[in-house]
Amino acid sequence: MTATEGSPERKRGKDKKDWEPRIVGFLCKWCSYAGADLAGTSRLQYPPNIRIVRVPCSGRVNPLFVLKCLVNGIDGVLVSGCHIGDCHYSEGNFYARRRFVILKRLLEYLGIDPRRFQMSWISASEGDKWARVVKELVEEIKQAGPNTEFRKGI
Amino acid sequence: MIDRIKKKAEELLRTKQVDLIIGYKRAPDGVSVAPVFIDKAEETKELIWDTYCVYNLSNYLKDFRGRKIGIIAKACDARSIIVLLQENQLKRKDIFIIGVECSGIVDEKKLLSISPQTSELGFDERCRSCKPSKPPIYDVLIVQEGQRPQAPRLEKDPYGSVRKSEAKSISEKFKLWQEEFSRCIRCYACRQICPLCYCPRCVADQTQPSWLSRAHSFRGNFTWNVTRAMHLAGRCIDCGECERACPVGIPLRDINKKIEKDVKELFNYEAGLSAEQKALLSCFDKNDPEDFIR
Amino acid sequence: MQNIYQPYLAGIIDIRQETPDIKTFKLKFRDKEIEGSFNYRPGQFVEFSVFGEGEAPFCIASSPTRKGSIECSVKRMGKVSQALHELDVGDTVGIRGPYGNGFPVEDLKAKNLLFVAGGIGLAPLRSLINYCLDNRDDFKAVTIVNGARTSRDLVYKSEYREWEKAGDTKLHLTVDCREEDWTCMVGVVPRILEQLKPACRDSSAIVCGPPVMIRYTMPVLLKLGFCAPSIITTLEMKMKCGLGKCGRCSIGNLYVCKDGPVFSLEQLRAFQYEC
Amino acid sequence: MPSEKFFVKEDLYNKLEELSKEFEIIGPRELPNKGIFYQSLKNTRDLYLGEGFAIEPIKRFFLKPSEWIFDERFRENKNILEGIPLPADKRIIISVRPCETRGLTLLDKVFDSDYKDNFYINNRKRTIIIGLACNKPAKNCFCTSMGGSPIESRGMDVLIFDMDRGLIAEILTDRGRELFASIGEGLNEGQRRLLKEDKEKKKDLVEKKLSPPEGKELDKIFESDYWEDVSRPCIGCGICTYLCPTCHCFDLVDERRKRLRCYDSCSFPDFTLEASGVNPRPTKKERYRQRVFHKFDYFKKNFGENLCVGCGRCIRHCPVKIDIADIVDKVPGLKKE
Repeated sequence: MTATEGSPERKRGKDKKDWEPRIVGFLCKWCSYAGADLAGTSRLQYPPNIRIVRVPCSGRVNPLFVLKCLVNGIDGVLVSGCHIGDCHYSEGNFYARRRFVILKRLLEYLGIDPRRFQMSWISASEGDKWARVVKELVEEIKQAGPNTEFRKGI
Repeated sequence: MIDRIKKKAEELLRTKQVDLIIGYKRAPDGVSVAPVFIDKAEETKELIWDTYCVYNLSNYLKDFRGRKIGIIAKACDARSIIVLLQENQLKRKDIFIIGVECSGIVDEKKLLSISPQTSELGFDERCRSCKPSKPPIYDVLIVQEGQRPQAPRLEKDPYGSVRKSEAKSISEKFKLWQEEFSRCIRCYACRQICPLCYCPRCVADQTQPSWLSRAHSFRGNFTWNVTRAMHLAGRCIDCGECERACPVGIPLRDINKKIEKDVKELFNYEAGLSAEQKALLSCFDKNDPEDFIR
Repeated sequence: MQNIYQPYLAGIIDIRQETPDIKTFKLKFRDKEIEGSFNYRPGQFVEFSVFGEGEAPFCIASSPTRKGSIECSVKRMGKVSQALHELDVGDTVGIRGPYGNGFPVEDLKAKNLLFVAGGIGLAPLRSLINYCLDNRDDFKAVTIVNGARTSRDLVYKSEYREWEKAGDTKLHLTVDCREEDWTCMVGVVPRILEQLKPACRDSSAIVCGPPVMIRYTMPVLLKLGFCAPSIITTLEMKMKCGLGKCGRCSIGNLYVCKDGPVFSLEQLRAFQYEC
Repeated sequence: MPSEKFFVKEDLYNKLEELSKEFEIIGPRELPNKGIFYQSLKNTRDLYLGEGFAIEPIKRFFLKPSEWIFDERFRENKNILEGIPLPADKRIIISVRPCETRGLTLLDKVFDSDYKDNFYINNRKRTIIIGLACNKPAKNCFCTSMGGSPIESRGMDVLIFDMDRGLIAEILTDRGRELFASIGEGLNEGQRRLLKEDKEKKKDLVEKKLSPPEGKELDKIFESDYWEDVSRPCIGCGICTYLCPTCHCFDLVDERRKRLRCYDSCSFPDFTLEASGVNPRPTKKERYRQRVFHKFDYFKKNFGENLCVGCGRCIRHCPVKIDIADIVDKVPGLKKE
């Protein structure tokens, strides 16, 4: 997360008008990543605000990944996996679903804007859905504004 | 009651059914209570039982793996033993549970206040939402004699305070927890006192990679407190030890309660009631809620 | 006032792969002035910074008699040493020090010296060995017993010839198990010492190696007639500040970083240190 | 010679209000249901002047929980280290307990000795300390056994006594004199007598006693099973060390291209865990023994004093009621009179 600290976007972030959200997406390699790939090869347009981290399965995503993104100033986090029933490992996304509903509600309880952490199921054939989800996500996070809550202090 | 506890403990040690009894003794200050570890039958007279016995002694079971242990357990303590059994951290045959009926323990934090009047010490908040007075698991049960003052119950809604906080605005909530977490000194007492935090190496101590900031800043404190709570999701049995141990008064039980409520509402799951049920996050249901997923 | 926790910057000018997991780094201070003023004694150590990863102590393996650069040998182990192994020539690291007491060079003068090293334990001894060889007339006979698990784990191989050639200097190499093409000795260091029976008269033994080697070497040396004050070893412990403040390396009331790392067996006995 | 001044609380609040233009005013503040915390006071009337004790000692304003030591940057193709400018703003910490300032005098021996810690020394220099003598020591206080007392003034610039009818300030340094030049009036004969009586009374207020062992006596039982027994209840948290006014062990860590000096605690296993996996203090026994020995043996050998001021915080806040005073007092083989 530190690599982008000094990037031009960060500097722009200080100027509210030009601020563009930075989003990290944890994508399961079997479905969502392939879906995003399809969106690219089909030349679908979607905002460039998302950085993709490819993971073996949405069940691999640890709540710590999400937390570490948020406290380091990432404006939004997306966890995306296969549709229920399509998991390459049969049940990984079932576990992810349980885990992240708890995290999502907890973060909201502690005062983190619920728009900052989202989940989606996107299959390898849903390039259009991927483009749509990213568009919506960027729009929502733009409304939520920059994640500045954790900037103070060391 | 205490005589029966002593007698049982003495018998267990004498007949070598257990190697060690974990119980309560009077602390050097003469009022409060300290944990005691007894391996000689004649030393069992040190044992005591009263409303100052606040500790969840099952935290110490991990220190004595492989030995036969007798442990004095209140209802909440016994529930954490159930979770430990459920997660294969203990062998049932290795522990002998001396269950004690409990009508509530004192609010120990008040002992710290400037001039403690023993009579004024109320029951701990956690006891007000505790359901059973008898442990759900035991080898021998020591029941109360006669009538004892009972901790007043939260009759209507055990999650009333959680609901109240939920209703606040996002920025209000953030401000509240920012203030609370900013006091955190990262002593990890919440982790160390928790009977269910038994990882040999906590993520907070890992350096390769280093998951959370060591700095005593809001950033690190937030990550730590959320991580701790998440690791107890569906496991916490609300013994309240973390909040009691916290030297700076962070309302950790409130966070635990929030998760407990969600888990109950979403999955109809309650931790620490049966050692046979599967751990919440290592099982699933096809119909788990997913309205939050796009 | 100076910030005592801030290191000097130094560049890596050479990296030598000693064994599969040990590299020797040759460093030159970025600042000429510091290079001139950085004086150290054999046996002292520095706090090595790999920025972004952290700091770890490593002993200086080069001799102060060979100026211009310092050398440290690092075994790939923890967070910092792993990061260090990833670095290339030209990269910048931080150096803080020198810290610690170093070997009692003055006391060793006009004595026979027996160096006993195991594995990377040769690193601090190499500093003293080269120091002795560069001031050859100050010392009497030098005997070096150097052991390693296998011949691949022997460090500073390129210098053995130079050591053997020096006057009145003997080098004994040993590996733990028999190997093909290995012509030197076979056996663990304490056993080899028993066979060699080095003379104890007017001698000091300087021992460094893994804890288990030190534990078994001490009784052998005592049996050979070395007295506790003349057996010198250097200790390892987790250190952070190097200044005797951070509190983790204390043994008894002494700090390994400030009062050590070099102790005689007599001192270690005084504070009930088991070795 | 110290001089004394008499004034009422109202005068003090007004004076602090005036001083807050020039100084940062830090003092204890009571947070409902949480306890007492030292904070930077925006409203000087929040200042707590009662009998309670702050949870955290003032150590944190001198030895910060995480001190930012330097930044590492990459500029113009070169690595450079950027030092952190030391803060220069002046501070007053008020209503400080005698044990806490005594703790600072012990920390001085560590951080203001051979290798001088500029961060600590700068914080010491820019801070004026106004103490408050204890009217009612807590039941776990044992300062008198550790060479302190409820009226101990070492390390302070001014020490305030809370008398029934007002406050009497004992001015101890020139800095203090300057500060209190325009407040209150000198003492009359009666007040002087009252102060003397008060001091006499307060000296004996502390009930808890222990006889600290001499270094050699502890040496003898280094290997004793006693340490195993007493450390058994210990849960290995950092409360006792983090809340101690004298514990000063730290760690140096790199985070986000910054180097930080953070509190660390001898009760954590990772404190001494080496990269090789060896841990010289592998169990609670060694770790707890280290704490006791560092306080009552090693420090005494190195600096001539116990590294303990008897504030009782580690006892008061220990989640399992480990009582270091009781443990040291009951060390086996100690001769009792």
